[in-house]
Amino acid sequence: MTTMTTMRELHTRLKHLFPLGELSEQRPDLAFVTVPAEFLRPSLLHLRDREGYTHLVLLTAVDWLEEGRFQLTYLLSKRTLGQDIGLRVMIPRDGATMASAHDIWPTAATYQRELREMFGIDFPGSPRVDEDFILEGWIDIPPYRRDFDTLKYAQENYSQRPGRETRDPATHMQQQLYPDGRQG
Amino acid sequence: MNFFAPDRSQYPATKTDGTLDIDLNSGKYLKLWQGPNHPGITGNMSVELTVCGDEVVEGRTHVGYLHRGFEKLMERRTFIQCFPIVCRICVPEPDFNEYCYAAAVEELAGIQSPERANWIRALILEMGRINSYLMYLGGQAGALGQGVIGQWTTYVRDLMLDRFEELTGARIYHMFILPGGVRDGLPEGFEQRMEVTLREIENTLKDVYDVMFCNAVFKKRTVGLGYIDPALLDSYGVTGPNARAAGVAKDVRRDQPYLVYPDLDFAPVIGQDSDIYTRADVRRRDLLMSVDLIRQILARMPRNGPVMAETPSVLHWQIPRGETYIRGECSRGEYGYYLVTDGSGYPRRVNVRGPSYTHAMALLERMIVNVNISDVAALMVSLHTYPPEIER
Amino acid sequence: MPFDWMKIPYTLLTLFIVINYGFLLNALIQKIGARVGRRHGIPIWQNYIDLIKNYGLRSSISHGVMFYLGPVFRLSGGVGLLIFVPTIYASDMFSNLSFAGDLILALYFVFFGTLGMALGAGESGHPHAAIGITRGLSQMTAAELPFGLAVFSVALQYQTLSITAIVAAQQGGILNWTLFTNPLAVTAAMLGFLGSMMRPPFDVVIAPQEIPIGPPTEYHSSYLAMMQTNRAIFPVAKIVIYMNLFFGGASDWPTFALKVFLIYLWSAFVGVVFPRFRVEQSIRWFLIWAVPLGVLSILVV
Amino acid sequence: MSMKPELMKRMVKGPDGVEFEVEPLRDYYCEAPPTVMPAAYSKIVEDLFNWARSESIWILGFGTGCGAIEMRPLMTPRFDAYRYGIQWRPTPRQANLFVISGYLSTKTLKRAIRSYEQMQNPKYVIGLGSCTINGGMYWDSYNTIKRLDDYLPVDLYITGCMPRPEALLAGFQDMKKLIRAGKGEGANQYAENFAWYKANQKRVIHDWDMPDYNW
Repeated sequence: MTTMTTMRELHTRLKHLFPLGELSEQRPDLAFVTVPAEFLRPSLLHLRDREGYTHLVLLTAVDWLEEGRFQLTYLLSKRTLGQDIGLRVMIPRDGATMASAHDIWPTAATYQRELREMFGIDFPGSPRVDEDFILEGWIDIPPYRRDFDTLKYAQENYSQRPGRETRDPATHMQQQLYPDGRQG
Repeated sequence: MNFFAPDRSQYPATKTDGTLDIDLNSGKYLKLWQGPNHPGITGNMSVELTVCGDEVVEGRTHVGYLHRGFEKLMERRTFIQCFPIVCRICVPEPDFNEYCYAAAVEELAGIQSPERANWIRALILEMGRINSYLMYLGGQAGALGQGVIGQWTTYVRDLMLDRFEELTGARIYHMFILPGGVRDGLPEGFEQRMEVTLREIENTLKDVYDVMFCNAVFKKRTVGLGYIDPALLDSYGVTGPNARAAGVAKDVRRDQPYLVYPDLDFAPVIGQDSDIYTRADVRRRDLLMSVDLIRQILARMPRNGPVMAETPSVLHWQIPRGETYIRGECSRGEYGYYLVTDGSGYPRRVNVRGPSYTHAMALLERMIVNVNISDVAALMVSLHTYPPEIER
Repeated sequence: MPFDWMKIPYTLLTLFIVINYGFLLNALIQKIGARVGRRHGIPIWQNYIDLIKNYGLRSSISHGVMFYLGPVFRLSGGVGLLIFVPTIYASDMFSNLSFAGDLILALYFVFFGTLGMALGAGESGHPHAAIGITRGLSQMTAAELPFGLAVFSVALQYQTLSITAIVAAQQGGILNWTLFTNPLAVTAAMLGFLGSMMRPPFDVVIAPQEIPIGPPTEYHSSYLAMMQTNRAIFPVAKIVIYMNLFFGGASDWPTFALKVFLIYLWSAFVGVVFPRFRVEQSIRWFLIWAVPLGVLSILVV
Repeated sequence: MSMKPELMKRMVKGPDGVEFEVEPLRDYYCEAPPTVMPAAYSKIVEDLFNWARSESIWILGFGTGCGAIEMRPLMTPRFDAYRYGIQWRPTPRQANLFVISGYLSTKTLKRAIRSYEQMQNPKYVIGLGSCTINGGMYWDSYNTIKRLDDYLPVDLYITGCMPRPEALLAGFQDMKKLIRAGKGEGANQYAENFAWYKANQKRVIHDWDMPDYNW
C-alpha cells in the first residue's frame, strides 16, 4: 500500500516540525490530523510549498455543541499522488476567531466569508469578510450553529398554509411496519 | 496597430493599499447590475459591475438568491430522509449529489454497493454529464447571440431526458442512486434506444461544430478572451474543464478513480490556449468522450446480479462517529461531499463543495476586470458556473 | 406644377398596404428563423395580436416628454421614408409624394428614427438604454457610410437625385439594373443594409444577453406598440429604397412583394447562423470591407 | 438597516467639472404606489383586449428557482410554446406573466417583488412547483417562503417537483381561459390590498434596502 506508507511518512515528517495529533486514516488516499490553532498557518504553508499539497479542496466547520468547540477542517489535495490530507483545528465555540488563510489561497476568502456568516467564526483581515454573503438582513444567530432551530424559525417567521400534515418518520413507519404495536 | 483595443493592463489605477482607485462620485464610473433578472446570467445570481466607458473596472459576484440551507436541513433528517433532497441542490446535473452522498454514507457505514450498481451509477453520471454539456453549449452560443445552437442542443437533450425517464422515471430529479446501490436495473431494450439517442447526439454535434466552432465571428469573439494562467489553477482552486483547457489534466476520473472508471479506457481531454474558445472545445470533445464511455459501459456491464446491498432498517440506522470526503468529476469540475457523523441517526454535518464555489467567486471577480461589457456574459458562461452549488 | 390632392388618399392606401405586408413579413421571417431551429414558430398573425395587446394595456409610465416623443420620431421616420419614396414605379396611385430631390430626403429619414430613439431612450434613464443607444448611433453611422457612398455613386451614374428617374433608367430588362451596371455599389450597399437591419451579426444594439434589450428597455404598452408599428413599416420602406435604387424597382404589387421579401431574406439568412459582433468589431468590419467598395464604386463611375 | 452608498443623496462632480446633486431614490425610481386601473369602458372592447392578452402572453425571463430549467425545453423544438403566442421578454416593463419558477428565498423575493411592480397592468403570476404552494421540500427551511400568495397575487399554481413541460403548457392554457373570462385581475387586487401585501413582505424581508414607497 504505497500511498498509505507515504501518508504515514508525511505524518512522521510533519511531527518533527509541528505538534500534530494522531493520524486517523479514513481511506488509503485520505487521512485527517489535528493541528493546534497557532500552528495551522505554518503547517499549511509547509504542506503547500514543501510537500506539494497545492490545492485547497475545502474549508468548513463542524459545530460540536456538546464539547463547546468548533472544528475547522482544511482539506488539502496533492494531485500527482492522488492524496488528500485534512487538517482539523479545534477552536473554542464562544468568541470563535481564527487566523485568515486568504493570502495562502485566494479562494479561502470565500470560504471564510461563508463561515463568518453561517457559523459566526471571525477571520480578521480576510477581505470583505463582514459583508453579506448568502443571507441578507439576517437577524437571528448564525443558522448553521447546532443551537439554531430552523423549524422553529420557519414557523415563527413564515406564514404556513393550513392543511399540511407532517409526521415523525420513526413513529409513522413504526405504525406502518408493526401495526400490532410491538417494537421493531 | 490594434487601434480599437489598446492595452489597458495598468487600468484601473490602484491606491497604495492595493485597493482599486475608483471614485463613484466622479461621474466617470457607472454601476451596472448584471442579474439576477438578466438573460445573460447563468442561473439566479448577479454580478455588480463598475464600468468606465465600455470596460469593466471592477466586478463583484453576489450569490444567495437560491439559498435553501440544505446543510442545515440535512442535519435534522435521517440518513434515508436526506436522500430525496440532495438531488435538489444542483438542477442541471443532480445525480452527482446522489452519488457523492450515497458513497459517503456507504463508506462511513461500512456498506459495499454491488458491482452491477456501480456500473449503473457510472452510466447515470455520464448521461447527466452529457445533459449538462449540451446545456452549456447552447448557453455559450446564446451568450454571443447565436440562438440556433441552443435550439439544437436542447432538442437532443430532450432525447437524453427520455432515456433518463425510462430508466429512472423522472426527467430532472431522478432520485435513483440511494445509499446501498441503485433502485433498479436497466429496462428491456434500453441499449438499443440509447444507441439511437447517442447517434442523434453525435450528428447534432457535427452540425454544432460546423456552425459554431468553425464560425468566423464566433472565433473573433472568443479566441484569446478570458485567459486563465495555468499557474493560478491551484491557488484559485480551478478544476474540471476550466483546468483541462489550460493544459493541466485534472480529471478525478483518472487521478482518484471511483466506481468503475479504472476498467474503462479513456484519456482526459486537454486544451492548451485556456481561452473561451478552448474551454468550449474541450467540453465538446469531453461530451463526445462521454458518449464513447456510455457505449463502453453498456457493452461491459453485468447483465444480472443484485443492484441493492443489504442496509439496516431505516428506523434504527445509526452510523458511528467519523468523517470522510467523497469527490467525483462532474461536468463543471470536482464535486465533493464532506460528511461527518456522530454515532446518531442523523448526519452531524454535511458540506457540499461544488466547483462553481471557486469559479464563480474568486476566479470570476479576478477575470472580469478590463473586459468589455459585451463579453461579460460569454466569460461567465464559459466558466460553466452554477449558483446553487455556491450557496446550497 | 399644381399639387395633386388625390395623391394623399393614395399615399395613405400605400401606407396601409405596407403596414399589413410588413407585419406578415416580420412574422414570416421569424418563422423561417424558427424553422432553422427545428421549431414551428409563432403564428403568422401573432404580431397583430401583440399589437392589440400592447395598445390594450392599462397602465403606462412616462419619463418625460422626450420619452414619449422617441417612438413618435421613430414612427414618423418610417412613415416619412415611405411616403416620399415611389413605392410602385410608373403608377400614379402609388408613386406617393416623390419629387425631384427625394433621394436626399430619403437618406435623411433613414437616420431620423434612430436620432429620435436616442433622445427618447436617453430620457428613460436606464443605463442599458443609454449604452444601447450609444452603440446604436456609432454602428448606424458606420453602416450608413457605405450606403451613402453607394447612393452617391448611383446618383453620379444616373446623373439624377430623383428616385423615380433612377428607377426609370433601370427599366427594360434585368441587365439594366444597377445590380449589374454598378455591382460594386450594390455590394457595398447590401453590406451596409445588413448593419442597419438589427440582426446578427450586427444586433449588438439590442443584445438581450448583454444589455437587455438596449434602447427599448423602458418602453412598454402603447409606446412599445408604436415602435412595433414602426418595426413593420421601416424595414419595408428601407427595402423599397434599395429595391428602387439597385434592383430596378417594382412595377406592380406582386413584384414589390417578391423583391422586398427576397431582400429581407438576405439579412435573415445571414442573421440566423451568426453570433453577434462587438460594436467596435462591427465598425471595423464596415470600415475595412464595405467602405472601400463604396469608394471604389464611385471611382469606377 | 444601513442604506447602500450608491442609493444615498450626494453631490456628484461630472467629467466636465460641473457639480450637481443626485438623489437616486427620487431621481431614478417611481415613488407612486400602484393604483387600481379600471377596465375599458365598453364590454366589447374589454373582451377584445382580454382575447388579445390571452393570445399573446409575454413571460418575464427571470428564473427564480430550479423550475427555470424546464423553461428552456418550452422554447425549443420538443415543446414549442411560441405556437401558442407565448414569448419571453428580458425586461419586466414589457412582460405580462411572471412565472415564479420554484421556491423563493427571501433574497430573491425582494427582487421578484421589484420585478413584479415594474410590470404593467394587467399582469399575471403563475406559481410553479410545490414549494411555492406550501414550502414543499423546504417546509422547514429558514430561508424560503412557504406560501407565495401572501406576497404576490397568484392567479394559478402548477404542482409538482418539478412540473413537467406538459404541465406547464396545460397551465398556460388554463391561464388563457382565466384571462379570457376576465378573471386575471391580479394587478388590481394587488393595488387594492397594497398595505396588506406590503405588511406581509416586510415581515419576511428584514433588510428592505430598496427604493420604497413614501407613506
